[in-house]
This record gives sequence, structure tokens and C-alpha cells, in this order.
Amino acid sequence: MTTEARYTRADFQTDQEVRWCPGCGDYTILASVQNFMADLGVDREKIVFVSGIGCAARFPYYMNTYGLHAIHGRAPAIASGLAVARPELSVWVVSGDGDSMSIGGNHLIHALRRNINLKILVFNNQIYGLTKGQYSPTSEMGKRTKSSPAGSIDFPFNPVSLALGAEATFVARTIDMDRTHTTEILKQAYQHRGSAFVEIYQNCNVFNDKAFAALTGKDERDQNRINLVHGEKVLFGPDRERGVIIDGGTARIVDVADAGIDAIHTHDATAPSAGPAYALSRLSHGPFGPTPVGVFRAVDRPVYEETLQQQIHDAQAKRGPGDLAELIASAGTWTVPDHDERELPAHS
Amino acid sequence: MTTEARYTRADFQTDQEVRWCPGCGDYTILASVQNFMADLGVDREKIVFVSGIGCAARFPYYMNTYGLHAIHGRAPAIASGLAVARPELSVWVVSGDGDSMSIGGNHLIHALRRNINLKILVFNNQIYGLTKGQYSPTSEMGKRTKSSPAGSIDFPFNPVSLALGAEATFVARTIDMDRTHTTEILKQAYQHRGSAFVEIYQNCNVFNDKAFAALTGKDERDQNRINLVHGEKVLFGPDRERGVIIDGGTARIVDVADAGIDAIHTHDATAPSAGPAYALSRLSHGPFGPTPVGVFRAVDRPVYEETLQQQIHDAQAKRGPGDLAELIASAGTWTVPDHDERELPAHS
Amino acid sequence: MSEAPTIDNQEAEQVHAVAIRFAGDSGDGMQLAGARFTDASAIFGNDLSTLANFPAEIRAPAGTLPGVSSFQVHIADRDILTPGDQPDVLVAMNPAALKANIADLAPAGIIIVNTDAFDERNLTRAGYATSPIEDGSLDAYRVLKVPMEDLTKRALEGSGVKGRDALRSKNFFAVGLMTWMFQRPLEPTLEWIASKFAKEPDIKAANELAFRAGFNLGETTEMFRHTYRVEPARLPAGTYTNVTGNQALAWGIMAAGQAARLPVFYASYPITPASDILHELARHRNFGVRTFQAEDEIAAAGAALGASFAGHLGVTGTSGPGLALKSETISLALMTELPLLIIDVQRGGPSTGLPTKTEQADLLMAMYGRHGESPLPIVAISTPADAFEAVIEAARIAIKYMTPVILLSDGYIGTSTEPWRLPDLAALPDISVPFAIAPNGPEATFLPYLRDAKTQARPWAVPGTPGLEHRLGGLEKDGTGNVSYAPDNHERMTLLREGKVKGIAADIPDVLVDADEGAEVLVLGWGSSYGAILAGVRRVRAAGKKVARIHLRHLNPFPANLGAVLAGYRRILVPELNRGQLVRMVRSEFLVDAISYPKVQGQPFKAAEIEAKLLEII
Amino acid sequence: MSEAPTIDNQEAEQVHAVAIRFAGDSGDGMQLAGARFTDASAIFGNDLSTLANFPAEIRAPAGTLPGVSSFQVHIADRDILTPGDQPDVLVAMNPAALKANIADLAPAGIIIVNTDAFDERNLTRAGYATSPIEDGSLDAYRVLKVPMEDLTKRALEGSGVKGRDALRSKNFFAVGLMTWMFQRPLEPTLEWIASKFAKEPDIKAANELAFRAGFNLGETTEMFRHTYRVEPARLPAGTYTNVTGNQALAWGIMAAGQAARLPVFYASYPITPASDILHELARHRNFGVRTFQAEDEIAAAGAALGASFAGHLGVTGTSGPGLALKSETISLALMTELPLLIIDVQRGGPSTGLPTKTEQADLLMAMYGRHGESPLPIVAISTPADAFEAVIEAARIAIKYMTPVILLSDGYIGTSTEPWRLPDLAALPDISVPFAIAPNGPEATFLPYLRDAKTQARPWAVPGTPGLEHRLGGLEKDGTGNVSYAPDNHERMTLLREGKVKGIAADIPDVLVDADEGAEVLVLGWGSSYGAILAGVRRVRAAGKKVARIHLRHLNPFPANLGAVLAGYRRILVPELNRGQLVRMVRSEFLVDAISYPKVQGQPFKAAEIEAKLLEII
Ligand SMILES: Cc1ncc(C[n+]2csc(CCOP(=O)(O)OP(=O)(O)O)c2C)c(N)n1
Ligand SMILES: Cc1ncc(C[n+]2csc(CCOP(=O)(O)OP(=O)(O)O)c2C)c(N)n1
Ligand code: SF4
Ligand code: SF4
Ligand SMILES: [Mg+2]
Ligand SMILES: [Mg+2]
Repeated sequence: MTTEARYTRADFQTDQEVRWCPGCGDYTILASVQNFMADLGVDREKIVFVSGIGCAARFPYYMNTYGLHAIHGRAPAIASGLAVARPELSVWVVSGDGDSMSIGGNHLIHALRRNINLKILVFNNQIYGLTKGQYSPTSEMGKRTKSSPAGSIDFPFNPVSLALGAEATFVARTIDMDRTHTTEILKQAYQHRGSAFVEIYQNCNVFNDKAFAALTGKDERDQNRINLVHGEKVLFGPDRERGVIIDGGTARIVDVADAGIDAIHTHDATAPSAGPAYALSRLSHGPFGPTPVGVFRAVDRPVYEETLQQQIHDAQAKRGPGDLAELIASAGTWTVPDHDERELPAHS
Repeated sequence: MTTEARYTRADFQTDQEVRWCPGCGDYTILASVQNFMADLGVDREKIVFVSGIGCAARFPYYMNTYGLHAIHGRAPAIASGLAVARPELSVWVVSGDGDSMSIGGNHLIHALRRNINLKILVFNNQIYGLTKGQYSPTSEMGKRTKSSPAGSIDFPFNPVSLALGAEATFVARTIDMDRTHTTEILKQAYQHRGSAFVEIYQNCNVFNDKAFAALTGKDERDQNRINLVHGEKVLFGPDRERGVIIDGGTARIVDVADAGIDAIHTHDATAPSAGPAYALSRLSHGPFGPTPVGVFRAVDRPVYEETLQQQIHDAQAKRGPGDLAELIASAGTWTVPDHDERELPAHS
Repeated sequence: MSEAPTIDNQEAEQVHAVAIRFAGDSGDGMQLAGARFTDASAIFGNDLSTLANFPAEIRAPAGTLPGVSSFQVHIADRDILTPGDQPDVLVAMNPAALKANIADLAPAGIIIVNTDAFDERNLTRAGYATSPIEDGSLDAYRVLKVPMEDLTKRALEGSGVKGRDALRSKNFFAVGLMTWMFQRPLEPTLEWIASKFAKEPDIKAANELAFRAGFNLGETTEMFRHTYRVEPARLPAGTYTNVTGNQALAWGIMAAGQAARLPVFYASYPITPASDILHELARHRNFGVRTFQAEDEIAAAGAALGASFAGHLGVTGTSGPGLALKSETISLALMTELPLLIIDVQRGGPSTGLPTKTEQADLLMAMYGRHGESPLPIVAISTPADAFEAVIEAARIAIKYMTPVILLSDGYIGTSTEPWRLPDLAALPDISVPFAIAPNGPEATFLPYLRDAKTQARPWAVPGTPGLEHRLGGLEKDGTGNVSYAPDNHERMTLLREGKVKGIAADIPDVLVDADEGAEVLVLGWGSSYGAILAGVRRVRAAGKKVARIHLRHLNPFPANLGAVLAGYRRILVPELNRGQLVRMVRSEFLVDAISYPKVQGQPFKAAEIEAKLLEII
Repeated sequence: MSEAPTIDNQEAEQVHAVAIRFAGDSGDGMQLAGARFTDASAIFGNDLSTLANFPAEIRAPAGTLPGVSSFQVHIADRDILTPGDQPDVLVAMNPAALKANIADLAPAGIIIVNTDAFDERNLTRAGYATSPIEDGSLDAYRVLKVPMEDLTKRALEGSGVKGRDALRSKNFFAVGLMTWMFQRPLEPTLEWIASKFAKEPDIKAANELAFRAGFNLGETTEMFRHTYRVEPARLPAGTYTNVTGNQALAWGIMAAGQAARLPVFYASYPITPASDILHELARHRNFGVRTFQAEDEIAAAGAALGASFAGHLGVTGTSGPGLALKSETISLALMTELPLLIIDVQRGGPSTGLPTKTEQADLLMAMYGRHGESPLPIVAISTPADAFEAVIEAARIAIKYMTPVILLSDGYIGTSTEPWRLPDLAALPDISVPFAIAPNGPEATFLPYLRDAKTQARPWAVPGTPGLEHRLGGLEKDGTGNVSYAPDNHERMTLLREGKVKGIAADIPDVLVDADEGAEVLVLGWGSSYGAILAGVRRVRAAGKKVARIHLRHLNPFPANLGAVLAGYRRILVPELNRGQLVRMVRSEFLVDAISYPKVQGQPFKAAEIEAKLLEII
């Protein structure tokens, strides 16, 4: 990351009027990302934002970088092609919970397992915003929406668990309202080599207002927000009086006074096993109670496009850069000598 | 499950010639399933096998039940409609690793989270058999195949982890060759209310022979096979001298002599948290070393179609069975009195 | 006021038809206002037609052009066919609403503006340098200036509802005003308010007060001394309701289930403008309707197909991008010969295109958008109310012929409304087909591809039926249902599938030609252009010209007599909201030099366009 | 032996052409045998054409009919066009192979049977009650009985290779026998064995021994005293190789990358019969080719599109079911106006259909299989070798016009072979188009939809280019690239997209008519029926009739002169391996009463079929 302040937020704004509903959490995330990009100082032209369809997916129009507002659910696939073709670019995917985990679920999990260098930001508002309020794969059971007037009967995904089940090398969660935290997570995602999955709790004030009140409400957030910090004990509560232990694979919340500080889990995002991260992800399924935010997991694994580049490099080192004429002839040839050529019809 | 021996295996065989390659693990699984069905004694006509495309997916043709050999990857979606429409049927999905986790990955994870009463058998041979030997999403890194002559650079899924990340309520693994174990797992899957995900390691002797040698080879299996038994300590090895502990979310293999038997993890498939099951799934990614087989997880959660049925029931109890005429009139009507009607063109 | 009224006496002036457009910011409740006015007009007895125009998919900031929402209602004392080419009256709640809609207003039309919204900020947002209501730019219109916000607030004084909340009632103020101006009864609106807000007495009171204040303003102010009267239409006697196409479609699906004696299974993935079908059906669990919100369109088609295999009426609804995704699964339905109803509420394309706008550009995809030879029947809906019957017809074909059927609707049909004489449900056709329950082959075997001699349909044997266990699949099979790669068999099966669909021509009505004696020009239409074409044709006739008209419900196969009918005309005009799709089918099929009249603007045809085009070629 | 040779002298008899089919169980190595014989013939200098016939997707148990695999090679002393309608010689390694292929054999043809396989078990498996080689049922043919297994085993005695392993070499025994019978040189096969099995000396020795044993049996046995000689063909001078269509296509993609000066990015999901393109390209990392095995076809199209946006030559290959799945993404490519090359190696449909068989039934899906108005160019391949040039042409159009292009191949082209005169790579056309590198709008802005005046293409500005940051997307946009829902704009953009594709007609060659003076009947073909049509036409001409012939490479847009050309003929015959798809396009476009000659049997046309049909209508 360069440090010179080449850019300001304005450099990343476009002339397009931002058209989210007033009060939408997407505005806050946009501001965080634009500021982050300005601070990051990466050449603007090397940055590409790819999105699917949804309110969140409007994002590229508002970023003065290269951008592609694609089709519903397919952003990870398209971005994969982009990143594999041009590893030197910084490729970001912006997606909603429906875009990434409903129609786009397959592309998401495959991009994660391949560890392609994509930064995948999922604005999870637990609703379909753009199509005006149907439940999404992250909506809680029983939720009444236009398409579930009797209450949703679909058990929701836990995006962090899903990503961990799909072999993601970097998994984090943050909240639209907390711009400092969002920025920190963006920075770590950027620095990670490979796919980074970032779930951002995002308030849709029109169709699912206050879904994240447990983490943003004045009264609740102190009780519920569990900050995961690499290398530190997992403590939370107004006086850090509560903590998380992981016991036989199950994470549980305890009073530090009862359990003793030594028993409290020390968070290691780089642990080779994804087990602890997964255990932490099970603490809440919602979030309707104590919920961890921060980087769950950040481990090294070969990056798809780098390995591909290496294969190209190795093949060239071994076989040279390739001669097409030679290749075509390689299956065996024969020569017809010059003679009184008949006119043969060309293969049209 | 009824106990009367109404059926024999032959009752579940069809007149279609079985057309897998001689020696293919699919034969063994077919035999196990046919025998299991005969013992189960469920009315044959209430059983439906749905598959996608692949060698494995040929399965329905060989089962004398109702069957649908559908299209690549879509079996879980089609089976979902079938099961939700007719909860009294016993619906089985048969799929390969490519069918279920490559093109069909999204339908798989959504069927699992919804907990639809499907028994999903994935014949994992870590290769695309039907299309003659490309690597699959479960093939190991570096694998050389027709489509990866320089070695695969895709990090594979761990199917058990993936299912657990997708909120599956029942997750198990077994091996084609071990018919007793397969039968036991089928029985438990059948008894489970909701989606059951069963990974069956299946040898493709043509394109990926001996992929599971670590678990089937005479010399290796004793060293590597970890049988998960609900309520029992996780011990393995020729003399059960090795065991698994789960420590801060990470499962590890230890010598019982070193760790002490008390430290060894006692397997609880019904644990409310999926954490321990996930931790166990991380023990091997392949399987190229000690690998657990058995039921990782089996927990209760409302079954999608039962809840839907309940909603119908509740709505009828509250609002009656529904009168269409009343419904149509409910938005407000007005009456045009009889008069000297002009001829109006009908809306064609 | 298609003939614009002269506004010069104090008496209620009688007009035959008038089109009013309510326009405002998305937050101003214009859809609701329009719907209330529409209902009152319906109950009063007018014929009517409406058109809603929503902002595109993103909620734009208040006061901006992209945020404008409008609702147009055409009321008349005779049967009408379109929401009106040009509104006669425009209610503009803010500058953006005025700017976005003024171009459509009829010459010398009436504009009622909410002057309170014409402040500096809103003018700038709408891109006005000076206020159009002050700078003389609206001189060609009759502008009535009403400080609606102020008046609403004052009306609500003492009601307990204040400030921003009070302002929310201003749409009812506007409805009240229009109610006076067009001499509508007050009761329907008051009753609606009373029942809708029964549990929120404050809001109920506020809306009532605003509504009455609007009405009273009309009654008491000089400015509104002119009122208009549109007599009840002489519609066929009966009980009517006002429906959108999506609503009629949802109810039609439920009716089809009853007529077929099958449970309904509707699987869908939300997409504009088809989502409302899902929403409507999801409300009716008590009817036993199963809705399944799938993870994507492929899964939706798959689940519906699974339900069809299970013996349900499997239905899946979507719009263009979703239909593209469903292609492969539809092809499986075709190969397994299972009934599957696919609804496409078409919108502007290609790609994401114009999600909230209408178009008829998916016809050729419906016809040919599958690999291999995969013919299937196509049925099209003509008007909102027509959706009810059309879907029953589509279901009839699907079940009787064991085939997927594509039913084409569009955004205009889906979201606009018309009065609908309540159907006689007792008289619904019986479209049921008995499931197979007994073996049909030698030695008590079941041959799933043994065909009905007449329909060529194979039997529908559902899981749970003892003795009929069988396997279906997407590979080519022979007559017994077993997989076969034999060359001759493939040709035979291909011809059978083709012939089965072609044969349906014998089971659908011949086209009716609405023809003037001696007409040489024929207009051939399909789908939602029904109203505009008929209205255009009427005008042409009124101008003394002869013309013939056909409107197709069945697009594949064509009605048996279509070719012969077409051969009888010198010129055939095919207006379509696409670049000429039906015209291609007709030209290729009948080798007639039919002329395409294409329009791709995301907007329905206007009667005037059809009229003009016809006058040009007759 | 199109004119079947009389077998009555001991000298090598000269024939002009002969078609030989090697048939056996999938495990018998018949593809390899055929390929060896083919190569030897190629090196000898014959013109040739081959056709492989694999068992359908599942490996059937040994000895059964579904397990039969065959390879037909047609060799000639003149240019030939098809693998032969009927083989003159059938090598049958077991009863199933005999049974599955006997119906195709030419009257009085030669059958060479491996008698060792005609035991009870194999006869039963093949469904023979009695042995056809004993019961007289083959009396109409000349049957040569050879105990190939026994002879192979004996030949290998002492070689170290024994038992079942020894039997594996029996295909080389068969090749040896044929090599003698048709007087082929031994060296090519011996060299191939030597290099292929260099690391497995035992196998090398075994195959050599078996091969020689087969040859020697011919030389020494009475039974084979008749040999045939097919002189080298007088092909145009040059160096030749023998290619399958999939191979030539893969190499053509690499050549297109070079000609366009773009890196190649090929994304695909395996599917028969297209997978071999992926396999071939994956082998060439050293050329910088990137292959991406995607999770499904949608992702493959998406990744290729992403690569196109990035400035690569984005290519995605598939077969019918996969093309159906890619529709929505292709529509996005069309809307964003990015070059994307989509290859469809067509197979029998609908649904999973006949995965290993050929068909041309995806043309209308390529043309219309997308929602909304979404025209794109379509190019078709005619022969295996032609794939090389066709794909370069398709890439040229995609890049120059910034559009997705569909390239149609089929299973027959993909898997059959023909000799190909090595292209002069130095003479490849330069199809490169410079990327945009500088602003093109006012005030140094970049307008991504500002079009080239001539081609109507928008500029291709790739990420990484400073100052040209821009956003593309699937919503309708105006000329500046900003989203627009304005009615007029949508019509304008729709017409622009349509016009751009139509305009390509000016940039492709006029159709060449291969016409006899005064011919009144024209055959219009496309794709892989090239060879059969031309051969059929030659026969008709040989019979003294006049006929004209057009073979289309460009199916959308049509060449500019096509309409005028067609107008010049009394009858137009359109043979297609479908139920009449091109014919529908032509009828609708030109209103000519073209006649469809459809065939849907999963098999290519035979020259005789074309001949017969032409003779019927001339
Ligand atoms: C193929 C396809 N199917 C459906 C849609 C309709 N659609 C657009 S966005 C969306 C879901 C949006 O939800 P989410 O991804 O959570 O984004 P949000 O709007 O909440 O930010 C849907 C169903 C579409 N555009 N394309
Ligand atoms: C839409 C579509 N894409 C691709 C294919 C080709 N295809 C058939 S089966 C298969 C993969 C089979 O692998 P797997 O699911 O692991 O099954 P196996 O054959 O190994 O049992 C593929 C790619 C297809 N039939 N349909
Ligand atoms: S609908 Fe919800 S998510 Fe979409 S812009 Fe509005 S507030 Fe934001
Ligand atoms: S290819 Fe492999 S998986 Fe398929 S039938 Fe043969 S051995 Fe079994
Ligand atoms: Mg959302
Ligand atoms: Mg497999």
C-alpha cells in the first residue's frame, strides 16, 4: 500500500447521482470505501468494481474506477475471469445477500475455494431491497415479507459459516455504521493475498429497518458486539466482563468472573485449522444477540492466478514460448509434392 | 421403518442393463441401496430417485421405484419441488461430486439449509467420470487430468465442511466398499427428519483409481479410518491406540497413551453446535490420511415441507379452505345493472 | 375529454372520457391516490383502464426526476381499451413530477399543481432554472395552483397528526379535489380509508380530513367552479372488480388448479414485474396453494417441474432474464413430457434492460430459445382481466398434452388495471385429466411413453401409484421410455414431439376476424397491444375506412385457419412492442409479405399510433 | 470402392476410394486402430475423411451393443468430402460390433471378423441366437474369418507379454491386416508405436509383433490374396496434417489470439462433444493460453466476459445445454458491447438428448435464444479443417464490432478428421483493434459508448488505462454510457445494436455460387453438411443434371447478396440436420419458398441422400 495522499475521496466519486433511499446504510459503506480507496493510494485505473444486481450492486456506478454492473448473482464469476486474466488489477466485488448467496451462491463458494484475488463485499441487509422486500437467504425464520406473509420457513445461511465451509482464506464481518471498523477490515481484506469475504451488516431502512439493532442500537450494542482481534482474548460487554470460550469445538459465552480469564479463547485468525473461526461464527445466527465482528480467519494459501501464472512461466521455461506452426505440425505431417494441381473447391 | 420382509433386492432391480464400467464402485453402492430398500420395506411406489447427469446419476434407471434422470446439477431443486408437493414420498437424490458441488452447488446448499426431507447421496469419486476424466471440485490440488495437464490449481471442497457451512442438519460420510457401514448410514439418513447429506467415497477405477486407497487399501485402512460413533470416544488405529481431541475448535490426532483417554473427544452427533462436527471434518481434506467416516451431525430442526403444511393447516383453520369467488370479490366490486346491453367486443 | 372540454360554465359539463394522471415523488403516495380515484370511478360505473409508472429499480432521492411515480386512469361512459394516449389532466405534486410528465399532456390540458413543492430546492432538483408555474412556460395549459401541503396541514390542525406526518395525507387531499372535479361519489374512498386504517385511528382521521378538505376546496373555490361529469358506462350487466394483470393471473392459476383438480405449486424467484404473482399466491395458504421462493430461476423451474412430476399443477413465473435461465429446465420438461406452466411477464431487454418498462420482445425466445428441436405451445395474454382465462387455457394445454407451455404476459398487463366482470366460477371448464392408475403394457408393465391416440400425450403416472413405477429422463428414449440412441428412433421421437404440439391447432378456436366488409388491410396483433390496436381500429373506422383485425391468443401452434385468413388480405400490419418477432414467424410460416410495425420504447402502443399507421397504409 | 471392387485377381486391384470401418468393443482400441490406419494413409498421400462413433456416455459392459465403438475412414485418390455413406469393409472384433454395424455395410461388402470373439457368451450379449458367421446370414457379403486373438497371442509368445495383456494388442493385429490388404506403408505405424511406447518396451514390442503378424497373415494366407491399391490423391501441394474439428478449433483460437495480438482466455465447463477444445488448450500454458474450468457454463461465460473486459480474447465453448445456460450472460455481453466468442459444438437435443451424436438444431437458439432484442453475429464451421479459419473470422468480428459472436460447430465436425494443408501462419490476417488509450469526450472525459462512425463499435478501454475509468452495465444506457430509461433512447439504442450487427454484412464476402450454367435448383447449406452436399451435388452433376450450390459461413447477418442470389432460382433446397431452421430464417427474410430437407437422426447426411433428394426435385 502506498502512503502518499495522492487522492481524496472526491477522486473516487462519479458524476452519477447516488440513488439509494435516503437513510440507506449503503451510503455509509460507499463513503467508507471511497475514503479507504483514497488513503490506499492504489492507482485508480487499476481498480475494478464488479457487481451483480440489487441495491448494493449499484455500487460501481458511484466509484470513479473501472466498473461493471453485471447480472444477478454472476459477479464473482465475471470478476474471476478479470482477476485471472489480469492479476495486477485490484478487483472488488460488491454484492447483496440475495445476489451473493441466493442466485449467486455457487459462484461465491467456488471463487472462495479457488482463492482468486477478489475482495468480495457482501452488503447483508437480510432482505431483497431492489425488488421491494422479499425475504432473502439470510432472513430469519418466521420473517413476514411480501413473499412470506405467513412467515419465512427457510432456515437462513450464516454467511461467515458458509464462507468457512467453502474453504475461504479470509473471512470477516463488519457493520455499515462503524466506519472505522469497516475501514480497518477493508484494509486487511486488501492486504490479504487471495479471496477475501467481507460480510457487512447493512441497514435497509425501507424494508428491514433496524435488523442490526442488536449491534448498532445505543442500548444493545455494548452488550452484543464481540470484537474479534487477532492475538487477543475474546472479551466483550460494557466492562469486558464477558468472554468466549471454545470447548470441544463449541464456542460459548461465559462470565469472565466465573470462567477465569485463562479459559477465555485467544483469537488467532491465522490458525491453520478453520475450526475455531467456524466455532466463533456459530455464536449468533442473526444477529439477535452477542455477535462477533472482525476478521474471523486470514490464512495463506496459493492464489489461483499466481499459480496459473507460475504454470505459464514454468511451461515457457521448459518448452519455450510456443510456436504455433510447430504445434500444428506436431501430430505428424506429410507432404504432397508440387504437381499439376487440379482445382479443388476450397472449403468455403 | 417396517420390519416385515416384503421385498427382496430383486424387487428393486429394473430390466435395464447396468452400464457402469466393470469394477466401478457404483455397482457396490447400487447393491447396498437395493438391499437397504428391500429391508426398509417402504412401499416401493412411494420412493422416488432423482438424479442429475453423470455416471452416478444413472442410478435411477437401475432402481425399480419412481425415478427422474434430470439435468446436470439440478436434482436437489427438482427433488425439492417433489418433496414439498408430496411430503409423504421418500425422495432420494443421487449425484456425483461434479453434479452436486460444481454445477449444482447452489441447489445443494439451499436444499440443506431449508431442511427439505431429501436424502442426498453424493458419490464422490473426485473426478468427472461421465465426461471422461476432468478434475472435479473435490480433486486434490496438483492433480493431472485431461483438463489439468499441468496439475489442478483449484483448491478442493471438503464436502462435509461445505454441508456444515450450509446449515445441514444431517451430515455423514461412508465408503462404497464397506456395505455394512453404507447400509447403517443409509438407515440413519432415512430416519432423519429433513435433509440428509451423505458423502460416499466411490472408486472410479477408470479415471481415478485408488483415490480412496487410504481408507480401503488393506495396508492403510486400519491406520487411517476413523469411525465416528455417536456417544463414543473417537479412537482409531489397529489397536484403537490413536484418538482425536478437539482443542479450542481444532481437532487433532494424538496417541491415546500421551493424551490420556479422558482428553479424547466423545462424539456427539446431536450436539446443538455444528462446531465439533466441523472440527472433525477438518481432520482430512482428501482423504490422504486419517479420515473420519460415519455420522458427523444429526440434529432436529423444523422440516421445510412440514412447516409449510402447518401454515396451510393454520390458514385453513383460521380462514377456512378458501373461496375463490370471495377472494376475487375481496378487493371491492360494483355492479352494473341489467340494461339494454350494447354489443361489446369480448377481450379476445 | 378526448375531446377537450371547454371550461366556461358553472354546471357540470358532460364528457365521454377523461384521462387523469396523478404524478408525484415516489414518497407522495400517487399509486394509492390513483387507485382510490379508480375505485370510486369503478363503483360509480365507468369503464376504465389504468397505467402505473414506477420509478426504475432504485429509490431516487426525493424531488428528483428518477424518483417520479405516476398513475394514470382513463374513465369513460363507454367501453375503453387503453389508459389513454395523453392525459387530459395532470396532477403534479412537485416540480419533478411536472417536468417528467408535461410532455405527455394533451394540448390545452389541465394541470393541478401543488405549489408548496415549487420551492428553490425542488426546482433545482428537477432541473428548472425558473419556476414553470411563474415563468409563463405553461401558458398553453390551464394551470390550477393549489398549496396542497399548507391546506392539508391546516385541515389536520387539531387532529393530533402534525408536521411531516400530516403531509403524508396530501395525496388524499388531491384525491378529494379530483373527486369533486369529476363528480365522483365520496363513499367508496371514505369507506376504504375507514377499513384500511381501522387500527390506526389517527391516520384514518387525518386521511379523511385531507380527503374532505380537498373535496371541499373544489366545492367552495371559484377556481374549481368547472366540474365534469363522466356518466356510467353501459358495461354488460354484472358484478365488476378492478384487477391488475398480475392479480388476475394469480387468481387464474388458482382457478386452473381447481378446474384441473390439482393442487397448485408455484415456484418463483422474485423479479420485476413478475414478483406480484408470487406475493399474491403466497397470501393464500388456506387455498392449499404452495409457493416456493427458490434460490434462482433455474431452481424455480426445477422445483415446479418436480411438483409436476409429483402430480401438482407446477407453475413458474418470471421475466425475460429468468426465462433465459430456465431454458435448459424447460427443455427437460419437454423431453420428459411433463406439464409445466411457465409465465413470462416480459420487460424491456436485452440484459437487465428496462426492468420496470414493458416490451413484447421475448416471443422468439419463447419459441426458439432452447437447444435442439424443442417445440412447445405458447399462449399470450391480451389485457389484465384476460390473464384469468388465458392462464386456464395454458394450463389446459399443458395437462392435456403433457407439455411445458409458455404463457406470455408483460409489464403493462401485469401492472395496469381494468374492470373485470367477475367470472362465473361454477362454469369453469373441467380441464382435469385423470392420472394413470393401471398398467398399460404387456404383462402388467407400465409404458410411460405409450401415447394417447388422439392427443399424442403420454400418461401421467404420479409417484405413489402402485405398479406404475417408472423412470423419466432427459436422454432420448424409445416408445417404451427406455433410453435409445438409435438414429431412426430419434427422428421418430422428434417428429412425435413436434406433431403433438402442432396437433393442438385442432383443439384451439379458429381466429375470429373482426373485419369490415371489403377490408383489404388486416392488423394482426398479440398480447398487450390489444387495447391500443382495437382503439386505433375504431378510430380508423370512425374515419370511414375499412379494416380487419385479428388478435392472437395462441402463438404456437397458430390457429388452424390463420394462413387462409391472412391470404385474404392485401396488406397485413403487425404492430409489436419489439423489432418484429411475430411478423417473422408469420412470414416464414405463410410466406405473406406482412409488414412489421415495431416499437421499442418501453411503453405500450398508443391508439393514435395505430390509427396513424393504418391510415398511412390503407 | 464406392464402386465395389470385384475380388478376383491376385494382383493389387486399383480402386479410387474405399471406406473401412473398424468396429469393436469400447475396450478393443478401435479408435486407435482407425487413427493408425488413417495416418498411414495420409502419409501415403490419400485424401481422406474419418468419422468416429463412440458409445453413448456410459461405458457399457464388454460385449454389449451399447458398448460398441467404431471408427470409419474413407481414403481416396482424389479429393473426397465425407467419411463415406456406407463402409465397403467392416472389421468386426466381436458379435456386438457386427450386429451394430452390418446394416450400414455396402452391398457385397467385405467383413473381417475376429472369430475368437464369437463364442456363446458374446453372441448372447449381442443378442444373436445363432452365430451369424456360421448360420449363413452373411451370405450376401464376403466374410473373412480370422482368429485374431489366438493369432495375436501366438505372435506374442516369448515376448513376455501374456494372457489378457497380450490380447490388448489385437487392434494392432487388425491394423496390420488392413495395412497389407490396402497396401499401406508399414513405417508410419511402426514409428508411431516406437515413439508412443518408448518408455514401455514390453508394450512396444507386443504391439509391433501384433502389427507385423497381422500384416504377415495377409501376405501369407490364401484368404487375403486380394489386395487393393488406392493411389495417392492429387491434393494441392503442401504439407498436410490430419485434424479433428475440435483440434483445429483450439489451434484456431490460439491463432486468433496471435492475429488479434491478445492473450487467449478460454473458460469452459466440460461437456461432450466440446470438452476436447478445453483439453487441447489446457496443454499449451507455454503459449500463455489461460484455461479456466469453471463451476458451470454460466460461470464459464461470465469468466470469459470478465477476461474480455480485461482486454483478453475471451472465449467460452460448450454444447447445446450449456449454450442455453449461457444465454443471460451473452445478453450482458451484447448490452455492454464487449467482444466474446461463444462456441457451440452442437449435439442431439433437446435436453440431454443424444450427447455423443451430431445435430444442427441450435441455430435458432443462437439466433433468438435471448430475452429482449438481442441480435448477434453467427458464424458456422463447415469441416474439421475449416474450424481454424472460421474461428479467426468469428474473433475478427467480435473484436472489430465489440459484440458477442456465436460460432457453431457440431459433434461431427468436432470429432471427425480430414487432411489439412498447414496454414501459412505468417499470412494470418491482422485482426487486431487498438484499445482506447485517450479520452474521447469533452473536457478529457471518456465516453464508453461513443461509436466508431464506420463500424458503430464502441471503444474498448481496458482497466489499467489511466483516465478512461468508466462503468459498463446491463441496464439500458444512453450514448454516454449512463443509465437511461428514456423511451426514445431505448429505441435508439436498440436500433444501434441491431444496425451494428446488420452492418457487418458489408464486411463479409458475398456468397459464392457454385452453379452450373442454367441451373434452376439451388442447394443452400451450412455447417457440417458441407461435404455431403458437395458430394451429392457432384453425383447429380455426374448424372448430367444442372444444379447450383451455396454453403453459408455467415448466418447472421447473411451475406449482402444472398437475397438476390436466391431470387434467381426456381427451387431452393435447404438440407439441415434439424427440422428446418435455416429455412425458416431464409423464408422470413426473403419470402422465398425454400424447401426444407430435414434429418434428425444424430447422423450426418449421406451424399446419397442429397443426391436422391436433388434428383427428385430437379
Ligand atoms: C436473473 C434475475 N433474477 C432476478 C432479478 C431480480 N432481482 C434483482 S436484485 C434482486 C435481489 C436483491 O437482493 P440483494 O442481493 O440482497 O440486494 P439488495 O437490493 O438488498 O441490496 C432480485 C431478486 C434479476 N435482476 N435478474
Ligand atoms: C449443462 C451440462 N453441462 C455439462 C454436462 C456434461 N457433464 C455431464 S456429467 C458431468 C460431470 C460428471 O461428474 P460427476 O458429477 O462427478 O459424476 P461422475 O460421472 O463422476 O459419477 C458433466 C460435466 C451436461 N450434461 N450438462
Ligand atoms: S431499498 Fe433498502 S437497501 Fe435498497 S436503497 Fe432503499 S434502504 Fe437501501
Ligand atoms: S467412468 Fe468411473 S465412475 Fe464412471 S462408470 Fe466408469 S468407473 Fe464408474
Ligand atoms: Mg439484500
Ligand atoms: Mg465424479
